[in-house]
Amino acid sequence: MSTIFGIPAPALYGQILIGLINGSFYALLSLGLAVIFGLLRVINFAHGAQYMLGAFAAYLLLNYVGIGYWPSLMLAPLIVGAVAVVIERTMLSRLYSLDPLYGLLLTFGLALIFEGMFRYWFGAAGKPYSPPAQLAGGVNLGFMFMPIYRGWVVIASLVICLGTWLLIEKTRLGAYLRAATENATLVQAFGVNVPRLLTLTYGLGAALAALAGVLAAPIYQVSPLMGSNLIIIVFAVVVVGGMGSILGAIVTGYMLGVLEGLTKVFYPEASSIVIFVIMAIVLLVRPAGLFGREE
Amino acid sequence: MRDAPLLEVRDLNAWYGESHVLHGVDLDIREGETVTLLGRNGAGKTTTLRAIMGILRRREGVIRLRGQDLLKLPLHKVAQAGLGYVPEERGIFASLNVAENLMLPPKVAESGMSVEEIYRLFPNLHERRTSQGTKLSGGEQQMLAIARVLRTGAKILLLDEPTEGLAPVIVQRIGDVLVALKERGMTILLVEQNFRFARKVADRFYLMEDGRMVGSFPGPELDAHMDQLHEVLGV
Amino acid sequence: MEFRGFIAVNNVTLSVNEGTVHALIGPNGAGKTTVFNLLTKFLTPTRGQITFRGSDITALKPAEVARLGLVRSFQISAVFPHLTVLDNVRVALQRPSDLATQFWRSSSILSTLDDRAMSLIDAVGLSSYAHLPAVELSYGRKRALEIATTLALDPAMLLLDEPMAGMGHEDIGRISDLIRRIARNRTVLMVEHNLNVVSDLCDRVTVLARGEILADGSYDTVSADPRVREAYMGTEHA
Amino acid sequence: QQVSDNVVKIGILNDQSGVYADFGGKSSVEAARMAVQDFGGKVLGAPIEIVSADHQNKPDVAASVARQWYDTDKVDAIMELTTSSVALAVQGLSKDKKKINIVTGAATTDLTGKQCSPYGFHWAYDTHALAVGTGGALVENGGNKWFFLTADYAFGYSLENETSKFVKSKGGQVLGSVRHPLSANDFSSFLLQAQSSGANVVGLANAGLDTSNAIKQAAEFGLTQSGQRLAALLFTLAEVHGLGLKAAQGLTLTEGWYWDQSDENRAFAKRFMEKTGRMPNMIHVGTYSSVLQYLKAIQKAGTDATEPVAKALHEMPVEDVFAKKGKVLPNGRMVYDMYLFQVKKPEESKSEWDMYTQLAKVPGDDAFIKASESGCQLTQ
Amino acid sequence: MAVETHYIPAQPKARTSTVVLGAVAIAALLAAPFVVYPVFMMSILCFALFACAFNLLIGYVGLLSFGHATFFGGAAYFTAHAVKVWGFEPLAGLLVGVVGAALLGLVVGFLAIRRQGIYFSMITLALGQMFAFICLQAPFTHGEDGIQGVPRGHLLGLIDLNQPLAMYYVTLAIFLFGFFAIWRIVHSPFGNILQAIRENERRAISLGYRVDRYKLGAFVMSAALAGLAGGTKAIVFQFATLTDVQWQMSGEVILMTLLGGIGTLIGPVVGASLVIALQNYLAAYDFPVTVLIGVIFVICVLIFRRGIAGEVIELMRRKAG
Ligand SMILES: Nc1ncnc2c1ncn2[C@@H]1O[C@H](COP(=O)(O)OP(=O)(O)OP(=O)(O)O)[C@@H](O)[C@H]1O
Ligand SMILES: Nc1ncnc2c1ncn2[C@@H]1O[C@H](COP(=O)(O)OP(=O)(O)OP(=O)(O)O)[C@@H](O)[C@H]1O
Ligand SMILES: [Mg+2]
Ligand SMILES: [Mg+2]
Repeated sequence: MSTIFGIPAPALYGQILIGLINGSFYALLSLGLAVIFGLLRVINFAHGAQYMLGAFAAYLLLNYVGIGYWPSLMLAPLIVGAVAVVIERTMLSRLYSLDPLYGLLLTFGLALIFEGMFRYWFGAAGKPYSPPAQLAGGVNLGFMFMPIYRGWVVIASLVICLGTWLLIEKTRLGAYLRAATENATLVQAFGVNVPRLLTLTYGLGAALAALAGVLAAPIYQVSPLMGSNLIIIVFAVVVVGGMGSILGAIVTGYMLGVLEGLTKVFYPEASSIVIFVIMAIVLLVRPAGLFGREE
Repeated sequence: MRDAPLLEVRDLNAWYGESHVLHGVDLDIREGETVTLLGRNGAGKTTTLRAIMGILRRREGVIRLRGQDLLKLPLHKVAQAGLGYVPEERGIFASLNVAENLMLPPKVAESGMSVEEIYRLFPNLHERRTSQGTKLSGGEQQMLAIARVLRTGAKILLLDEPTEGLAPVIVQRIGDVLVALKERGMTILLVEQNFRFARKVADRFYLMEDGRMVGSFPGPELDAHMDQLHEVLGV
Repeated sequence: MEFRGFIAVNNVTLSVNEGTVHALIGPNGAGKTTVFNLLTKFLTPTRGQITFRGSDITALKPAEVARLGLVRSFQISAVFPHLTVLDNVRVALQRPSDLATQFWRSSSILSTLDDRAMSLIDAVGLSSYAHLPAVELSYGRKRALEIATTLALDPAMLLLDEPMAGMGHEDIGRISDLIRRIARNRTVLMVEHNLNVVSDLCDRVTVLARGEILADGSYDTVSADPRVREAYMGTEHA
Repeated sequence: QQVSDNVVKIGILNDQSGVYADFGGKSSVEAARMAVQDFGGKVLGAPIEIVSADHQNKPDVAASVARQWYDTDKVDAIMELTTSSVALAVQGLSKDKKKINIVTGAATTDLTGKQCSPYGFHWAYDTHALAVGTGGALVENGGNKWFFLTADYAFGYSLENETSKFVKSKGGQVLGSVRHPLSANDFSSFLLQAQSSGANVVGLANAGLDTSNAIKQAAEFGLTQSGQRLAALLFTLAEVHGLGLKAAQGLTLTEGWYWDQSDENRAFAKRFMEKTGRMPNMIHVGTYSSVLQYLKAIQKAGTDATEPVAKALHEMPVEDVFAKKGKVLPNGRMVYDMYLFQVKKPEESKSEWDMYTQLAKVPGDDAFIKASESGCQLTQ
Repeated sequence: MAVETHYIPAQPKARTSTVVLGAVAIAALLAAPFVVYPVFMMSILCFALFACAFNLLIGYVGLLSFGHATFFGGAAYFTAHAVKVWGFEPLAGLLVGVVGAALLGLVVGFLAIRRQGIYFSMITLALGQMFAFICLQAPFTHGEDGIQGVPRGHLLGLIDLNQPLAMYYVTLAIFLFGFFAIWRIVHSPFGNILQAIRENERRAISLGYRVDRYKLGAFVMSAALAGLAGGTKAIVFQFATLTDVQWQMSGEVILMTLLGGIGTLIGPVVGASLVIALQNYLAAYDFPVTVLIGVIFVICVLIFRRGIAGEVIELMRRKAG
């Protein structure tokens, strides 16, 4: 059996594949974060909480309303997106003219509230959620046992990422949004309904987070804390990719997933900070991130 | 109905935060007319434009476009009603390239200039169309800011010092453009320091001082009012 | 100077003699501001050399260039918005008077700079706004403030990027006088589109077009050059 | 006067809102109240009061609450003390202040080892007991080749080290281990390494959400199907319930108490259930027991002064719903029997909380370190 | 990124009232341990100093550091180690903490100040995470147990810090020293230049200021003062643990500063007092602490954007005309 750095090659393939799967979550979450940051200049600290809300929405829909996984995949993002729209209308929209710091602080506060309330209601240990019957089980790939559900996650996230990217980069919408982040008043003075645009964008970003949450529910415990640690990593992903660059967020998400996976093999203790090491190096060498535009 | 003003401003007051800047400004612009606001630095010219556009929200008085009250409209509706604005600080977007900047404002009517026409008018923009908006030279940014509203088909242009920082040839060209636009029936409210330029295009002048209108006269009578200009502008 | 393949300034050889007012004019996008950025090291030249008073400054950092006495103003106004007019000027006065790094002393010692600051502010006609935060000034006055701040450094050489842009007639007169006055024992290199000012003030004019020098000489020689008329002046400035 | 300030105040200090909120949390406070009620509400004629606080897993919050309790609020003893850093900090403080503290929620053996206190007691489990229970007993049950998933901090290491020791002493092998960061979320990579290691037991030397996620994902990757057993080194009923039997089935773990072990236990659990809506785990019942025993000690000493009460606590046997024939070692360690459990399959379970099958009993004397070997200065 | 702060120049007529207010505040602080529980007060003073040090950066240089826990917690470890393991006298131990924090500040600052805005925050966050990782791994920090049982000892061999009152007054003295150091820095010629740099960095460069040195200087000062706070905390509480170096701590200090008022001298003190008081008093209530803190956060951002102190100062300024 061939080995690479003392690790059997098939085991390494397995690890790379796993890294890619985790990367899907990073990509999906950082996508939403990048959309919100890139377009609203708000660092959405509530993103982790919205991801958690998505997972809980799925859990609650199943256990209290009897709605299963597939409809939840649509419904949960809608619900969370609607909540986000309300947040944007009533709170965030007042902060656009200020330093981005305030958006960060507001969403940080909201994250504390959501997480605290859910912990209060549901406890910290988390709730179970099973994958849909169609996706249960796994296949043996020879070098590893691959749960079918994880395969589905990779495919779903790729499709969503691509779709969002096309929506934003290839339509006029993207130009409006980018311009509005710089000078919303002027864009509005050109006749664009900027407030509505921003509301929808925030809703979309949050819905993406919720979607990731539903996808994650069958894999991780549905727990009030599931997003709180993730947010900071995902945020690093966005920064490495280049803040505001949608493509950067996606590519970096997958890439860092793999890198983190490899770290888990070679120096597992450091797997939690490998992303930060990479972020520090990237920012020192390429200040605007891998795909960012220097300003 | 050539006499009913297209844009009518009555007793306009405006504030920046607590400070009261416009004190009862009256202004009429008839359809197809080019009106120039003159005044020293800090007289309130920019503020007048910003208040009309609704960019400055704290204002009182009457602003009517064809009888429709603009004061209550949300900002984007003002633009949709046909007002095009070229801000003093140009407002070029760094995150968009030149072409994207140009294409950014949605069309409000079909009568705007085509992109080819615009590029013919400002060859610099064509040459630099893929570079980042704010990487343009100061003058090129000014051209872009003007070009941007010409595309939209806005019927009334509010131009804040459009010739600032432009080379004399370009100033001359812009003068020609304004004259051409006028012939097409465009209505223009111009703020200008360079009145050698302004006299070429203006049908009427308004004089501002300390947030008030202190005089108004038809374009051809400019020479007759030189004394007043001297006093207000220090020419 | 090359921006991602676009050559903005090419092969410009420009020498400014000490004690003169030198104008740099040319069509928009000719590369005038870029030249300023190169001289003050806000940009690094792809090729070439810059010497100031005999010493090579090509490799220096922007702040170092300024410390040697080569100071610029910006085309798009650059003030410290939330400082008052007086404080804006004082910030500039602080550096040459070594009142900048002391973190253990009270800032009240800065009042020793007030007289000089006020006389500069007065010179640009802003004395009645001295205690207003700079954001609240109208555009033209911000430009005037910027010139006062630049002058406060008492530089050996001043680079003024369109100092008159956005100013009213009265101020143009005032600033012209001021520049004339300070130019008696200093060197000034200015970019300006107002040809009255150029002809009035400048000893020598260099015309830049498409990143290269088109003409060079006194205002009269330059303005007689048909190429300059075509590229820059247009027909009206005869 | 026998009782200081005419009231006996007991402080329950633990994590009520963070990762360990289910582990002990508010239900522990309820358990303490039950003990007071069962004791009769008064001791030596003085009323008994329970106060509680959420230390949010911050040692400095815990320390300042504890100081304030001792200095101004007339609290006589502090109990529960989830998480090691908090327990060590409060025990250190209590030692200085000459006050009694009884730990049920923290695992580190240092509490009765290097950092022991004459007034400090460790009541429920500790890392050693968990290691003996799961490590030792499981080898005897056929799990002889181990691979560890270890949380990358002191608690994880000591669990892994001690467990390895017992695995080896029983003739088992440790094939390897991988250290994962705290709150790792995704364990698939580590599980894959465990899977390819050839071990037949995967030991989870971590806690809380980490353990839950590891177990859930192990099920997903078919670890148990491929013949491996999962052994959670620190896991309790509360968390098994949160995970669900579907994911947790087959898991082995060590706990010091289970509600379905006897009529007495069932009766206690029923009362507890009525108050809190959940079944108790060993931390809850341990807290109940520690409060009860503390009150008994006051009764016996005839005062609530620290020295005599501590002496009584050291001398008295523990005999209640939590511990049978329990005894307290000179280093403060309460010794009682632990049990190795296996989580039932969903189809075996008859009710919501019917989750464990008992595999083995670990006698207290085997489960806990002897006082003389603990490294505690007081015993040398 | 120009933080919307409200720099209020010291007005001559406000001088006397400031002096009076200051005297009252100091008198209150001197009397506090007889009214309020001393350890609680000490905890407030430590965090208040930490928040003030942080505010020096955000409020006066406009740099949002997301890794200030590194200096606070790092110094706590250094001091704890020096006092406990090396047997240093408390003041010397504090010095070790402060110097250590300043050195960390030099390294972090050197790497971070070359970036602006959010990128600056991210680099400080990244380096902070790395430092937290080192603290988790390094043997001398004792992992998640932390360094426990740090002796308070005798200050200069004379004053017994095990006496709560002695410890309190020493802490108060340290706090006042730090607070006035910050006050001095802010209202110094150096502080003026920092302000100018924050307002318009390019312009400051063009005036000949070596901006990076000023920023680095401010960063190191802020780190050293945060270290002073952290070291003091280690001695007061007698332990140093991981909580102090984790990013949540960096977040908390932002909260305190924001709550009190960014860019006001007294703001961080007010904010820190409030947060610490909430954490301590709410500990005993059923309601989850984090939710309440979240609510306060939201309210502050939406309504009291200047922070509590900032709003009060603004109110007084308006009254004064
Ligand atoms: N953002 C602001 N905040 C407060 N006051 C302002 C602000 N902008 C302008 N002002 C004040 O409003 C008055 C009018 O300014 P305005 O910009 O309208 O003048 P202007 O006539 O356009 O002058 P310029 O020719 O210099 O552009 C001035 O006194 C100015 O100081
Ligand atoms: N940072 C940059 N990146 C790319 N292109 C640039 C950059 N800065 C300037 N340019 C381009 O270089 C050319 C010269 O610009 P410059 O600003 O020097 O012109 P200028 O002579 O000052 O013109 P104006 O009179 O309009 O201010 C312009 O075409 C501009 O688009
Ligand atoms: Mg203006
Ligand atoms: Mg220029």
